[in-house]
Amino acid sequence: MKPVKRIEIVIEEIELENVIDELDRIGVVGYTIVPRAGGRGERGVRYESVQGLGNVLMTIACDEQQAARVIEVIRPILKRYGGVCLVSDAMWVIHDS
Amino acid sequence: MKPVKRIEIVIEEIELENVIDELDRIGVVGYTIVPRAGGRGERGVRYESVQGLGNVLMTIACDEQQAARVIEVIRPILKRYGGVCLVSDAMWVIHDS
Amino acid sequence: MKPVKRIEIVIEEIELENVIDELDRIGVVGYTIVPRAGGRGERGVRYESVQGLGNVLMTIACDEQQAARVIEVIRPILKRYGGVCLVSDAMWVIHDS
Amino acid sequence: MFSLSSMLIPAILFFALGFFAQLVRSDLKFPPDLTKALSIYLLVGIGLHGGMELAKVDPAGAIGAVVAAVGLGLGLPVIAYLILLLAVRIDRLNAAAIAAHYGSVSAGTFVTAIAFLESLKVPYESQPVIMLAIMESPAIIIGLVLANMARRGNGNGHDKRVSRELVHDAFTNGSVVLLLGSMLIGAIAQPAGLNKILPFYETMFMGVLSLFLLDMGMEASRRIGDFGKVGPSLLVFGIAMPLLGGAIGLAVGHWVLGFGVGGTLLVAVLAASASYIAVPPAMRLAIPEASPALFLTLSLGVTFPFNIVLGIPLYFGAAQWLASQ
Amino acid sequence: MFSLSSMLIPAILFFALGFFAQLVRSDLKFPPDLTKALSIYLLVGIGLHGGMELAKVDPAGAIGAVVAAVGLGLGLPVIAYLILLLAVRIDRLNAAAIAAHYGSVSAGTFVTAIAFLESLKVPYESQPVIMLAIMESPAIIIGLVLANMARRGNGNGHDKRVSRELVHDAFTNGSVVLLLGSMLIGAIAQPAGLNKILPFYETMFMGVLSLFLLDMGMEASRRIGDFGKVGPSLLVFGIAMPLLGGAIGLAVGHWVLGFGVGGTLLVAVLAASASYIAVPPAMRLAIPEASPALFLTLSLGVTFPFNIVLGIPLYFGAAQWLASQ
Amino acid sequence: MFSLSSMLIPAILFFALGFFAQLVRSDLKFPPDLTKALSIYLLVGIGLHGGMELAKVDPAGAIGAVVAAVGLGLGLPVIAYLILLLAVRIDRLNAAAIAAHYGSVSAGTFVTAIAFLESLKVPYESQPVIMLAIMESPAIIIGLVLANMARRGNGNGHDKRVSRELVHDAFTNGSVVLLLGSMLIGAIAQPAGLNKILPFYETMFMGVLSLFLLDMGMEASRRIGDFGKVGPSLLVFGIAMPLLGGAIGLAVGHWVLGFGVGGTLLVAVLAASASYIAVPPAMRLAIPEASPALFLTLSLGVTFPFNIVLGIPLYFGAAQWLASQ
Ligand SMILES: Nc1ncnc2c1ncn2[C@@H]1O[C@H](COP(=O)(O)O)[C@@H](O)[C@H]1O
Ligand SMILES: Nc1ncnc2c1ncn2[C@@H]1O[C@H](COP(=O)(O)O)[C@@H](O)[C@H]1O
Ligand SMILES: Nc1ncnc2c1ncn2[C@@H]1O[C@H](COP(=O)(O)O)[C@@H](O)[C@H]1O
Ligand code: NA
Ligand code: NA
Ligand code: NA
Repeated sequence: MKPVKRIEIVIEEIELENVIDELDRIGVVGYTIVPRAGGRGERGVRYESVQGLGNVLMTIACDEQQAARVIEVIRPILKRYGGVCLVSDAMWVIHDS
Repeated sequence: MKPVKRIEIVIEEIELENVIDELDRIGVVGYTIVPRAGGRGERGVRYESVQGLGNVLMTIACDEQQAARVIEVIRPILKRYGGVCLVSDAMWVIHDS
Repeated sequence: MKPVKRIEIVIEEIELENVIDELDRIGVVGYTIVPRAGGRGERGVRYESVQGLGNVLMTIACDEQQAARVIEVIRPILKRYGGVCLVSDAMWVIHDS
Repeated sequence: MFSLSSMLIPAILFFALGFFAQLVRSDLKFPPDLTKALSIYLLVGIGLHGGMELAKVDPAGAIGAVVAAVGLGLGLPVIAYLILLLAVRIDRLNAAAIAAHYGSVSAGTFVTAIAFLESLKVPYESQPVIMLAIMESPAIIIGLVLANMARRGNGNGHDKRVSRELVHDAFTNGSVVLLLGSMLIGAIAQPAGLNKILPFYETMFMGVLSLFLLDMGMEASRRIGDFGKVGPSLLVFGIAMPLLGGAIGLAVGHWVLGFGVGGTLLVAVLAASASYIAVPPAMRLAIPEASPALFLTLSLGVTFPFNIVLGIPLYFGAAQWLASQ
Repeated sequence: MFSLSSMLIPAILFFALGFFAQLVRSDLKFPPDLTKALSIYLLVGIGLHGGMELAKVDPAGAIGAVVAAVGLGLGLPVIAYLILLLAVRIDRLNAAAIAAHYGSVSAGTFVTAIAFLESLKVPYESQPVIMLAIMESPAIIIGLVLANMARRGNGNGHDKRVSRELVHDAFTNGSVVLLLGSMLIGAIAQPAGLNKILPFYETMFMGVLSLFLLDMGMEASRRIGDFGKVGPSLLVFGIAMPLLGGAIGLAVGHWVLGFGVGGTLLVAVLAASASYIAVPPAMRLAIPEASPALFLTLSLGVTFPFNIVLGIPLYFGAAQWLASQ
Repeated sequence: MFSLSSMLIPAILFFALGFFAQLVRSDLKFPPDLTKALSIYLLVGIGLHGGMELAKVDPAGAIGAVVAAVGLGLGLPVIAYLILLLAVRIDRLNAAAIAAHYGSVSAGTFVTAIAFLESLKVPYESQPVIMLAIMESPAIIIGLVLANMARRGNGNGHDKRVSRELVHDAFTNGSVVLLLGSMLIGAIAQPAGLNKILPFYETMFMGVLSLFLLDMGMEASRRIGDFGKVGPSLLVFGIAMPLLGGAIGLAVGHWVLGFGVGGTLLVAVLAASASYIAVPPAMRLAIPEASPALFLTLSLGVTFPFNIVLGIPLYFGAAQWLASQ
């Protein structure tokens, strides 16, 4: 097991492509996506509907350095479009050890 | 970044409206919902099916005081209908700082 | 509230049955499943599509001893098929106390 | 004439296929949203058809059916409750939850009975569709009342709120709104417009039903795993109760409402069938102490397949016999 | 002849049913994937039908319609923007976002107008379908331009990237691709093959539309909760703008394009309707400062139901009056 | 007579539209559940139709087809495996996984071939449908056997369990159950009942297929991004293998089974097509060392579009030539 940062991001569906491009740019490979999430925040209710303006939940496990870079590229997107980013500690069960 | 409590609740779909009403009552605005979840617990398997008795996953990020109030209103619902509520620590990436 | 381990596993849909069998074997009752997740890792992009090769997100709350056993049975599956397993600390809001 | 071959209608065969697929643990699975889509379609289709037929009928003739539906909806759960308490001897709260399911109806069973009648070219009255729409609601209320009686003394703060919510749900749940709404549309829409939508709702109907029953066969089969939890006496109840309900329905259809063989069969099916769509979530909210494994296994895993495969031909034979007296 | 009974077409009645279901807080809910599936079907159906009709027509005759569509798509949002700034007095960014919605079109409204015409057996020209496909795009570009003008000075690093993305989206979004693609298929596919797929796309069409409108009725009704945020002057805009757009469309259809009553109604509906599928995500990306609660409530909660229930018959009456002059 | 215009059948055009939509990166996307729903419908439709046709035929006549299907299902993956090892020179585990895909079949390609024949009004035998159902299974078993041979020595504890699971899956996977089950229903259900469901399963069939192929066009196009990982020699294999398989299928259809042009084309398509529904998850379970990017890109991104657009007309031309000898 290896200590990692667990980054959890809630963004609008339409920004997902953009976020993945940013992750590519800073060399973050792994992420998990849960599509079709709803929610409520400062900008009101977001529910999955015809408009494709629902939420997507993204989870990224990475080391502390990468986490800092992820936060750096996510922050302006959050600022522009809203959403949430939580960072916590976790242990990653490595396959081989 | 700001330290927050990350509350994660698994409840049945049919109780969701009820829980949101309670959150409104205690002034908690933000939450994220992942619908159509399954699971198993003391009350057996819950799977998404015609009966609308599947699970919903709710995540709330809030400060410690609010967390205490959320737990207080959630507890009787969990007691009555089952489900799970986990609380952990996280850092919230604030948009502007 | 009671301190527990929060285990979060990302596996392919087709391995879910297998994992649940293993949990049964070691006596772990409770879990929550979010179906239809996507993601990317060492083995490339996994997206939900006709092939049923999408991801499933499983969350298990349990005590430390059980967690050790869960990790033990999960590790060979992760090794064989890929996926991620993160372990973190959380407080479980017990219904009655 | 009725013969074994009348069981070889596609509706029943597709149900059997789904049941079999799940039994051999095939990975076949309908997306849950498809199930919901098929249900919506079927309810609108039944409603539209019923509304068009009813528009042709003397409205006074429907009043009897309405009264009979309310009567069955209130009476059947009370009968079921007493049997469960006195004969099966389970606790009051589980008894109340299960009883409510048997007071309500299964639209899937109802439509299969229609497919059965049509394959035999037996005509049927139009009033049972109203009864279908009406019988969803009273059983929920009765379930709530029975539960509150059972619970009296050990009061719970939530109850008032839940009660209000449930009475609301009883009258506004999706099935009721779709059925009544599309009956109304079938009755009042201008015929030129209706004719444009009928190819979708009528010509396709039996095909969509076959797909729906394929899925429900899998759902029913999935419940077999819980037979152990349910226990033998409740399993017997799951077959005895539709037989009793069917008999009451036959009597009401034949003598009280004066229907022919077709209409009498449909009333029998309404009385014999148990809800697995509207009532389960309502009872889960109303009586959280009751076990979904019990009420779902009984309504979906026992009574539903029993009615589809054996009940319908049986009630039909009985309705023929009554008519021939 | 037009009379009140022409409002009793199933399309409108199902819309009303959905609206009502949500109003009484029924738990009826369409799975979001069903909504998407229905939209895809309807767009392909419109496109195929339009393509087949267009193949029969002199291609030169379509050029006028194309030009008119581009003109409306560019002109209407500018008019809406000016009204929003000068009369309603909201901020520039929200004004730009809302204006873009009114320059674009609602395929659901368009198809309901066709259902309306068919129930009255009024013939209609085939060119408006191309206009429907074309009018999706220009409004998005105009919205972007207006927003960039409004924002000039307080530049934002993302803008270039977002602009490129949006121009791309404007021409490749799902609705445009489906409409144009299936129009092309309808025009060039061999007739024997087309005849095999028409039972699905034509015979079922009005039935599927009724289901779609049932769902959209619920979506529209769900927006009522945000009327407070929108405020009275914007709500008035949500009704005044389709009236103005409808009048412009009537003029363009009747005088510029020389269409009959049917075609004129369809052009009026194109001009009067506001997008709630392609434009909202585009404007959310382009103008994150604008509030979705405003533009969605206006297009989906006000203008859409207004057009379905009152606008279509009104524009139709006006088109008849114009034709009779 | 065959001409280029026979490629302008809607099935192929819709496939091309989907391919194009994804190529220009349109945001058009089918909900995954819609794809599943369309697959279920198509499999039941093929099965029912096949079962009804087969019921008319001498059952002995089907035995040859069954034997041929098993032979192709066992032989083709071995041929593919040898080519992959000796000519393409990839590792044994990836070779086994890919080979299994080519032993199995693509129902989508099969149905497109039927649409092709029907648009040309060419009749076809009913036995190939049984072959379609049968050929899903043996290839999975062969894939497993090849992998176990490749892996011999570096044994893995899970293997036995996985093997048992896979043999089970090979015979109970959704496609097999749906096809065989609905063939049986088509064969034994009473005709009056079947006639009620045919408007749904037959009249709609080609329309639903067009929607399915629109979606599969997008799926295929999405795989282009992985062409780089696949590399040129495997890409060549993705076209050479269907040509070889098609030739074998033509020979089997024409000489062994004595089919006419239509039936021979269908056997060729069975042999030429590669599975992208049942086999991928089975191979993922069986051979986790193999890369899904390879087998999915080949079957879905190369062979499937090749067959749809070029293969079918080519095999058809060859079948005509054989028949004219
Ligand atoms: N406090 C919170 N806890 C959990 N999720 C939140 C919270 N605040 C916002 N969200 C999620 O982030 C989305 C956008 O938030 P906002 O930009 O604040 O409107 C919401 O739709 C929620 O899904
Ligand atoms: N130990 C656990 N870990 C994760 N989820 C659980 C656990 N126990 C229960 N759940 C979830 O909570 C739901 C209700 O649990 P219960 O009330 O114990 O039947 C289950 O369906 C699961 O989704
Ligand atoms: N660093 C990561 N963070 C979050 N999820 C990951 C990560 N790496 C892999 N995953 C998830 O695990 C799945 C399988 O990963 P892999 O076996 O590395 O291809 C991926 O499809 C992702 O959903
Ligand atoms: Na009943
Ligand atoms: Na407009
Ligand atoms: Na093959």
